[in-house]
Amino acid sequence: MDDSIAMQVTRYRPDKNSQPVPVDYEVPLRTEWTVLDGLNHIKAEQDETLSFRWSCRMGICGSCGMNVNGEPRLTCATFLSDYAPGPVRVEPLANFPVVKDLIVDITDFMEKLPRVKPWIIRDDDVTEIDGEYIQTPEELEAYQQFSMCINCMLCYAACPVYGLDPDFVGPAAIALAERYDLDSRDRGSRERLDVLIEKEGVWGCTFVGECTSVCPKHVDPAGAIQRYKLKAAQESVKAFLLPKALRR
Amino acid sequence: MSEGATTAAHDVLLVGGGAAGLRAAIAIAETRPDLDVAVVSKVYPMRSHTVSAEGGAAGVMADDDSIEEHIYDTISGSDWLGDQDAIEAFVNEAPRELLQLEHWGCPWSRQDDGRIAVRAFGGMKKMRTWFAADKTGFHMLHALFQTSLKYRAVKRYDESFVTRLLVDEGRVYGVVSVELATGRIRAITAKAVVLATGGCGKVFPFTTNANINTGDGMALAYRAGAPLKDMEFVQYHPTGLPFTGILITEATRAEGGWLLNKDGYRYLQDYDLGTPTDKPTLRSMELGPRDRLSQAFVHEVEKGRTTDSPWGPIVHLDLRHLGAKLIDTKLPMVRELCLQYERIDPVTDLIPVRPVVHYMMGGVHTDIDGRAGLDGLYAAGETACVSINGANRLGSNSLPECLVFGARAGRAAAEDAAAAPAPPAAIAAQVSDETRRLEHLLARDTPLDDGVARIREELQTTMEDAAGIYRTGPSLEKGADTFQALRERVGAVGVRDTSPSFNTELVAALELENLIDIGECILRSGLAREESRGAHQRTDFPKRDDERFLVHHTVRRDHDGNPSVDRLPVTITRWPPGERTYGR
Amino acid sequence: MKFRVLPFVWLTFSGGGVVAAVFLPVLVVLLAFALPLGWVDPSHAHLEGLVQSWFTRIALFALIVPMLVHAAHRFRYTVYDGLQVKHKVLVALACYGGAMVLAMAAFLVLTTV
Amino acid sequence: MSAPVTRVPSYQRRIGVFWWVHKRSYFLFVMRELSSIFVAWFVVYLLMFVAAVAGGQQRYDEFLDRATSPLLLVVNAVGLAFLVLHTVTWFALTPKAMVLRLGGRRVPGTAMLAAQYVALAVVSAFIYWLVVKA
Repeated sequence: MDDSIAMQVTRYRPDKNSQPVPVDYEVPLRTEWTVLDGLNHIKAEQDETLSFRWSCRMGICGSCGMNVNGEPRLTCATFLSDYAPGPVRVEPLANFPVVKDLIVDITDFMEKLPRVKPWIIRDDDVTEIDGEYIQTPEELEAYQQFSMCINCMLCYAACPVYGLDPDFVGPAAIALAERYDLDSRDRGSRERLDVLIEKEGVWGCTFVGECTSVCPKHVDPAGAIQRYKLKAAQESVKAFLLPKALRR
Repeated sequence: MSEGATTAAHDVLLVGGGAAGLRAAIAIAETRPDLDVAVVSKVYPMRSHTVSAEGGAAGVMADDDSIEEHIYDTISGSDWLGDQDAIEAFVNEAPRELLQLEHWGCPWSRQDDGRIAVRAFGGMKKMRTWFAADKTGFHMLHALFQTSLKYRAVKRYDESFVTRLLVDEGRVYGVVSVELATGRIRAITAKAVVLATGGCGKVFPFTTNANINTGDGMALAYRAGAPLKDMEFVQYHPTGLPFTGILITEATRAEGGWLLNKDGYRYLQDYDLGTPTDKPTLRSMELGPRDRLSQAFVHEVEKGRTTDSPWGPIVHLDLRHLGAKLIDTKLPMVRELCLQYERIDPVTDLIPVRPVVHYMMGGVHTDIDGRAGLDGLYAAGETACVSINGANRLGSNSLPECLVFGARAGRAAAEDAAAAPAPPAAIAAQVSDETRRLEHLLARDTPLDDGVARIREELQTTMEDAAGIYRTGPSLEKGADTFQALRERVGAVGVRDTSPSFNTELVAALELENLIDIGECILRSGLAREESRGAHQRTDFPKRDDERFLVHHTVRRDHDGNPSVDRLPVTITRWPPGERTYGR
Repeated sequence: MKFRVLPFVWLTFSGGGVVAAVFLPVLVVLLAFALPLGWVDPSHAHLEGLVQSWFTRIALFALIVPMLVHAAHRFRYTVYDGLQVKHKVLVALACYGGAMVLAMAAFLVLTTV
Repeated sequence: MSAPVTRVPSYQRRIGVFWWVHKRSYFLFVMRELSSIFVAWFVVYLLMFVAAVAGGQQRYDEFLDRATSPLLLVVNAVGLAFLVLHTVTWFALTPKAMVLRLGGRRVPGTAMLAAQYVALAVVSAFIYWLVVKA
């Protein structure tokens, strides 16, 4: 193995560049080093001004997502040695506006998330808690995979529909809606369906399926979106065919 | 960032968006919907370090368990330095908080009949640790964050870094913050401020803590004149992955994992922690407390019974006998992390581990309702020291601590805010001072041969050498001397990145100021405690000394800017100090 | 429950997708290759009998309409995303309008043969 | 909870018209979507066939004649390839889009996939029998 590897990092400094430009660096290549370690090495030893987000470096906080050789990845869980002999191309996550260097603006997602009501909705109003809601391991398993989303935004970066139509609610938010729908403690699926049945809800999705393939936590947003379409269709047909009294 | 500061005003301001901060926000939104609440966090709330907690959250639930036993375990775990009134309140309220979280959607692992499952944990006499597989913190944080979205009245300032508390005549009136994306300096006034910024693991080189854990809240309070408490007590977690420091949860041992030295020998039996059994025994061997296990590791190194690795000596954690099925259902993340970062599979391979800085028992001195040393100032979570953890925290007590004391601080802050005076004119001057200071930092040229990253690295190594698992008077003195030199360099360092937008170098420079203050407090408190208790082990004073040191140390900044250490009595109600025994 | 037309369009699109996946390949192999190239040789009379049957005609119509909706719906999004044509209303009108014209043509052909 | 809205100055990247040629999965996706053109074409072709058959022996023979022209053969061959792509991808996506439960148990994706191919075989055999044998 070579003892160093080239990293081509896309940089954008709003006070200096009119558009993002690639800059080449050379970093030590060590088996245990991730792309994030490479970036930290650049920041510590070569250029302090390089900006990127990171925190937990164990693949759970969701802040270090970037496009590595064109693929959205968590850089703390992507090893430099997998790209030897290089170069490794590191760019900000696709489909989001770039604030600086490798940092993108995810305000749009933060505004969309509350719209799908990702919290437990009940019809009973419990004020005094005297015990847990019973939930069997099977009922837990039904939504567990959808509860693994770390909001890392890789799925948005992989989704061409979101890139082309920023109104689209998008994969992670819809997967989280599905997470609560599938939760046996929740009664809010109708409310969420009312949001997602709108045209910027699930209908923009053309099932590219890339959101699911890039998800580092094996959540299946593509599946969730398709199931929502089916649910919306079933409910619509029911509403259309059945008299009011028989619905639900 | 030259247009000067913009201003916003709220009733209660929460600094930090992890478990404690969000729990406080929801508590206020629920109990006082008339109040205007805001959360300011330097990362998006779901990135907060709560997300990394793995093993679980303790709360008395099982029929064979009792409040009394959880209290006793916590007190003896703290080596009798925890305040017993606080511990009682904590243990009493933890189950309700955990149930509340269940009602908010936290996917707790379940028994076959659908009731909450509990697991064993280190230093706990009964199985009382609630868990969501081994991603408990992640699930708790996301449940709290998503639930918080329901309360539209709660404002958020995401990715805003708080640089200073606004204080006039002993009362806190808000903060000055930098909005990272734009570099805009913003004064946010509030009638009460709750600090919930988490721990300070980044004071050390090798830590399970995230990059963001730079002791910001502690440093803010300290610089504003509030005392910190129990700062000499830094917890090493016995099982971190070498190189990365990634945490391998204590739940691995609770589920039956063994710690082996290079001879494949369960060495803990040599350190008064009981005798090995095939199935895990509560409060024994691998289920002993973290301080004792980390100390045993150091002795194994001294005896030459550890394995060498490129990152220093290691021992092995053996899960192979647990089988793939148990590992996949109860410890899936451990397997994931090992496969990813060590390229080994715990189902068939031994996991290399070593102790790693994990948790700060000390923090902003508060009372049982989170009141810190200044009017209108509150703290909760790892930032705070109530103290329930004393000289050593038991695993799975920290998550419920965030909930119990987050809610308490939130409610108390809300009451306070309802009656608090409006901010005085004097704070405007502080805002312009702070704005000038930040602008000066940006404009200052950094010495060519120095920089934030270099100083931080030296600071961290100094801390490791001076105040590791074992300390001595001379090691602490030497560290404190080195800090004098480091402080001068911190004062001279500037930033090369001059752009206002997302200036991570500026943030790192400001964090470095926090690290140096906190590091110094740790060293000074450690020097003052001439005994060994819990996580504070002095080889020059190897015994616990209740005569002289059954007290908290508070550390406050004196008029010359130096830390001055004082004593504060420990609250002892019903449980007189006794011997800490495990495995017998 | 809000009434929205999109769920119905999507349902038809999906039905059409199934039909196109299950029924169309064999029809194409037969009508575009096997018959013209003489791999099989059913008599004209047999085929005439087949298409004259009301069963066949109704079945064909029931298969064709969802397939047209399927094609129109899919093509519409391909034009939006693949070609980035931003005149959304125009594209939708052209696609679904085209499908409707073809459906009417199908109706004419199937009722007059 | 709501974040105070502050629009951040940022650089908006543009997506080129040929975004889908740079990545295999995107390219396959666009090809899959373009199968819609050939589905429409084969519907037209099917109608022409029906009209020709109904128009008598002579029009039917003319139809077959035209169908053997190289151009039409090529178009139909390409079309069939796209159609096969449609069938394969459609079947593959069905288990992902639908959760079928039988007796409280989730039907595994492979079973659903297999069932679809069985359906394809049965339908194909039936239509072959209808056109050629019956």
